[in-house]
Amino acid sequence: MSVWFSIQEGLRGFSRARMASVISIISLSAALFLIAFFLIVSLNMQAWIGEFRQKIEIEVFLEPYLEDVKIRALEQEIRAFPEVNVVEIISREKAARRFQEEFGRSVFEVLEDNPLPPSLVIRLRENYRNAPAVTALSAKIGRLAEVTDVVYQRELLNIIDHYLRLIYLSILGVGLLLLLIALVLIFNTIRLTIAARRDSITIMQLVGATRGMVRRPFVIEGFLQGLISALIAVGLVYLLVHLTRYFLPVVFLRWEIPAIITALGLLMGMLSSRISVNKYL
Amino acid sequence: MSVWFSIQEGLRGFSRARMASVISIISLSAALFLIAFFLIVSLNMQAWIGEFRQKIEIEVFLEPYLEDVKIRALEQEIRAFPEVNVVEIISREKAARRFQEEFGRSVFEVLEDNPLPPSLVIRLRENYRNAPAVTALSAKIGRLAEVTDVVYQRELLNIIDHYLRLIYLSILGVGLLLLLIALVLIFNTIRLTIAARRDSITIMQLVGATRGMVRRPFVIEGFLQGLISALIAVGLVYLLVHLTRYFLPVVFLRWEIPAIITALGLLMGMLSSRISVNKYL
Amino acid sequence: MIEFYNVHFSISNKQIIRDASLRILKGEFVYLTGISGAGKSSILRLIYMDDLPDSGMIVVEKYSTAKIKLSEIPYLRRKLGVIFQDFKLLKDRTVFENVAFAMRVTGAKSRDIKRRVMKVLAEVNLGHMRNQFPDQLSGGEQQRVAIARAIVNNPLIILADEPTGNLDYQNSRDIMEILERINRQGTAVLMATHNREILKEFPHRSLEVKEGRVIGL
Amino acid sequence: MIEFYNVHFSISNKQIIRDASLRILKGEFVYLTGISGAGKSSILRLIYMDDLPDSGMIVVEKYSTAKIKLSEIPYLRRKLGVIFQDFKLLKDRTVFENVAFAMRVTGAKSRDIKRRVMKVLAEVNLGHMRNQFPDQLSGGEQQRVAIARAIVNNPLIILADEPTGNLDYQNSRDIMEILERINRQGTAVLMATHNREILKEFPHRSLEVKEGRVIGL
Ligand SMILES: Nc1ncnc2c1ncn2[C@@H]1O[C@H](COP(=O)(O)OP(=O)(O)OP(=O)(O)O)[C@@H](O)[C@H]1O
Ligand SMILES: Nc1ncnc2c1ncn2[C@@H]1O[C@H](COP(=O)(O)OP(=O)(O)OP(=O)(O)O)[C@@H](O)[C@H]1O
Ligand SMILES: [Mg+2]
Ligand SMILES: [Mg+2]
Repeated sequence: MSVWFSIQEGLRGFSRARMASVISIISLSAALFLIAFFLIVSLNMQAWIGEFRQKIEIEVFLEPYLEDVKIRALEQEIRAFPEVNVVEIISREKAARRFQEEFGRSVFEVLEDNPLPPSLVIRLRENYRNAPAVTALSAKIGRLAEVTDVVYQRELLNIIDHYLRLIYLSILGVGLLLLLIALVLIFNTIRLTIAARRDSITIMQLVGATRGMVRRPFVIEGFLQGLISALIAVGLVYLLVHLTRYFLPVVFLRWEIPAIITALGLLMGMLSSRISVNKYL
Repeated sequence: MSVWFSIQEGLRGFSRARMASVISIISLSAALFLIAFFLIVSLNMQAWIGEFRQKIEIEVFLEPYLEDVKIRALEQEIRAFPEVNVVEIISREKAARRFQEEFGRSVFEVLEDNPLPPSLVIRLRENYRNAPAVTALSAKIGRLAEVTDVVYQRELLNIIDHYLRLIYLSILGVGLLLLLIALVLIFNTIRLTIAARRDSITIMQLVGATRGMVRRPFVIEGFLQGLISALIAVGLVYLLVHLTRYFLPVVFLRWEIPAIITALGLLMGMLSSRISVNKYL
Repeated sequence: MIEFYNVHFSISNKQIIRDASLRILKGEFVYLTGISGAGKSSILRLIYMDDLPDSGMIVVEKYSTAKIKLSEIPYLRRKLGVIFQDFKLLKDRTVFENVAFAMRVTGAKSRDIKRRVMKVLAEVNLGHMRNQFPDQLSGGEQQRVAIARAIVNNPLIILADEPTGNLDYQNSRDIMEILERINRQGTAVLMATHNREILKEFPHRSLEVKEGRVIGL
Repeated sequence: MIEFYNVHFSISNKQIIRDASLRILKGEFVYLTGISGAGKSSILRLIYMDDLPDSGMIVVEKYSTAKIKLSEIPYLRRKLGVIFQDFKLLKDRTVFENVAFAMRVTGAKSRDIKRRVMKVLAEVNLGHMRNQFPDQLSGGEQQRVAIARAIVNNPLIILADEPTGNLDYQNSRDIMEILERINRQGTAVLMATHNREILKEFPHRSLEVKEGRVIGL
């Protein structure tokens, strides 16, 4: 009985204060969309960073005239390391091609013989794509027989590690900030709409409504506003992702984002209403 | 007389509806801060991209045994090109060092003589750090006597050009989006506070106030709310930049940002109030 | 039914009621008079416990200010029918919904609500206006909605604050007759009024509020 | 001063005034009677041009509904003193500020405003309440604030809608005496009322609103 009363009242209140409801929903949608947008950006950024780290390589230079069989044996050995994902063999011929690209001249222009050594290019498994792991692995490989030198972009790796930490920190900071702003905006909007109805709240109580009877319909109204706003925000997010794909093919969306947005909308709608209406009870 | 009336009324209205004023100011500050925050991020991103483009290089390989005098003459000639900013001479010795870094072996290990040619590394002036300009310049330099090859990272340059355009587009898109969201939120907040006072608006008119007399105090109130919110937002921005500097030394702030934020706050405060109050006049 | 024992009451340091004592019995009809600002509405407010006394005790039916819990106040109010001086209608609800709301909070069934609300609206001559909103009504019509809402629950006690202030002679008489009829059925009525014509035509015991005290006349 | 020529007026398809004609001369004192919902407040609303007639013409002082511009209405209203049935006080302003506001819109000087507002507040016996807010006042006190605001500008015409509905006998007489005194100084008064005691004690010409028409009695 009382539940039905609350639902009825909540639904009616929603359509009664139509202008305020519409304004709230627009504001809530905007705030939720903001959060969804940020989540998408950070998700994609994380993906891009992952892609970028994938490109970390260790180049292992071998004895200049090592036979192919031995090169392949060494490749097998290194491939077995837990840190190693892929090993590519750079034969002496391939090295010559690289020389040409790098220095603008063929090795064979000056020399009959190719002086360049063969090498192995190592790509790492996901957890080892960072400076300390690379350093440790390089040392280990450097101690193998027939390896003359292990080269990796130490400086670049340090820079990447450093900046990526900063980027993660920034994303976290920005995310918390946006969340806070969105929460404040949602709360304030709902509070203003409820403040405008404080006379009604008083009258209801004077006529014999319990605090719960006054409060619950507002909470249900907040729930509805949160729900509708979340749906609008999710719709906008899909639209945005769809449009962005024309420019940036990498943008993607995970099902968690609509879920988070909806949960946040419902929770904030209900909680803001509850807190606001309690001020007048 | 009438101006004084409006100012007095505006100031009083501001302190009269204290709760609503405080809520508006919090929401407006949050929205303005959002825009300021975005402006800072895009400003810094622009700076970072600029730094990045600075690193675009063209490497010009010369005849292997060209004399130093001729190399320097060529350097002078190239430096005089309008596109060129800095020219660095890579002597044959320096090239040998680069070889060692790149291939893990010294050139002198295999050969007595150094087969590597000298080269010039060119950095460009600001307006020429893009793919078409680099291609044109490379062709021009390639036609010079004593130049054997002109090398630049064509692919990288194309990628950079492509992605940077995307990034610029994204920033523009995100910026417009945030601006829109912020405008909607500010407008809605002010509209709700004024809707709560529509009875007063009616009464004032019934008692003989002209539309202007009713409207102007609200506009002044909106102005004040915009001003205070802008000051808070600017304060928060300075605080944020200050704190961020501990992590990211590159973050900087230009005087235009506080100016834009303040102008936007004042304009939106006044305009939103004006539009909202007009609904009840 | 209603008892005041040496009640003192003040708002923001202003002494409004000082040492008031009164007793209204079950089924009584009592007028409350006194000049503007004497404290009539304040006494009614104390009865429906919108305010609580600074000292002294008020007993209304089985509820006493000495030991009532905040959560019990709504149940007290459902036994009262209050006609507020400023009507206190819900602006965003129709006449019907305003009256129905007082019944709905008690948990009455929709069908019963509908029947009963229509009946009391007809009694105050407003059946045809059930779908209007309060600001589409004349002053007297609003007052009659407030009256309908007060009687819709068949309350034990009716507190009527100047219920004929905006009504013409005929409508005032109609309202008085409704109140007297309900009173005859056992409902106590406490009515604050300035209308001397009414006082003369419908004589009942009168209490006067004067300088914060209640004086039997 | 006030003239209605065959005025018709309806709100949301409901005919409220049909073919009403009346004339109130400079310095007259006229009562407007009629049952609740007859259309008294609607006639006053037409005079202060909050609504405009569907057909017919209303002339108030030098303003006519036939050719008044929206921007002129505030200037018409400054020449009227309206006591609204529901008071229409500004809730977020004190008693003093409420009354002063009506003077401030006319561009009066602060010093004059202060002196004059204090004077009219004293006349309605509210001098001591000037710093209270409307919801800290009793019903009758609010009504007296509305009266003070209506007379503060020495208007050419006073439109009083049930101005004694919340007042006791003595306060009602005081208000009537104020209105009569102002009337003697040349101000026309049109007063809607149900109070038959007042009608008898302070006799003036009466108009009755009945079925949307205005009938001289
Ligand atoms: N919230 C408040 N703050 C300060 N004073 C108040 C407040 N509420 C009421 N008062 C004062 O208490 C006194 C009694 O008020 P009350 O409303 O009880 O009078 P009343 O007898 O009903 O008068 P009326 O016949 O005019 O309605 C008045 O002088 C009023 O100004
Ligand atoms: N906005 C509106 N929409 C619909 N009907 C309205 C509106 N305003 C007034 N009415 C109707 O017009 C009629 C006349 O109203 P008015 O306020 O003029 O009556 P009145 O003579 O002042 O009555 P009272 O003595 O009760 O104040 C009433 O029946 C009322 O319901
Ligand atoms: Mg009272
Ligand atoms: Mg009326």
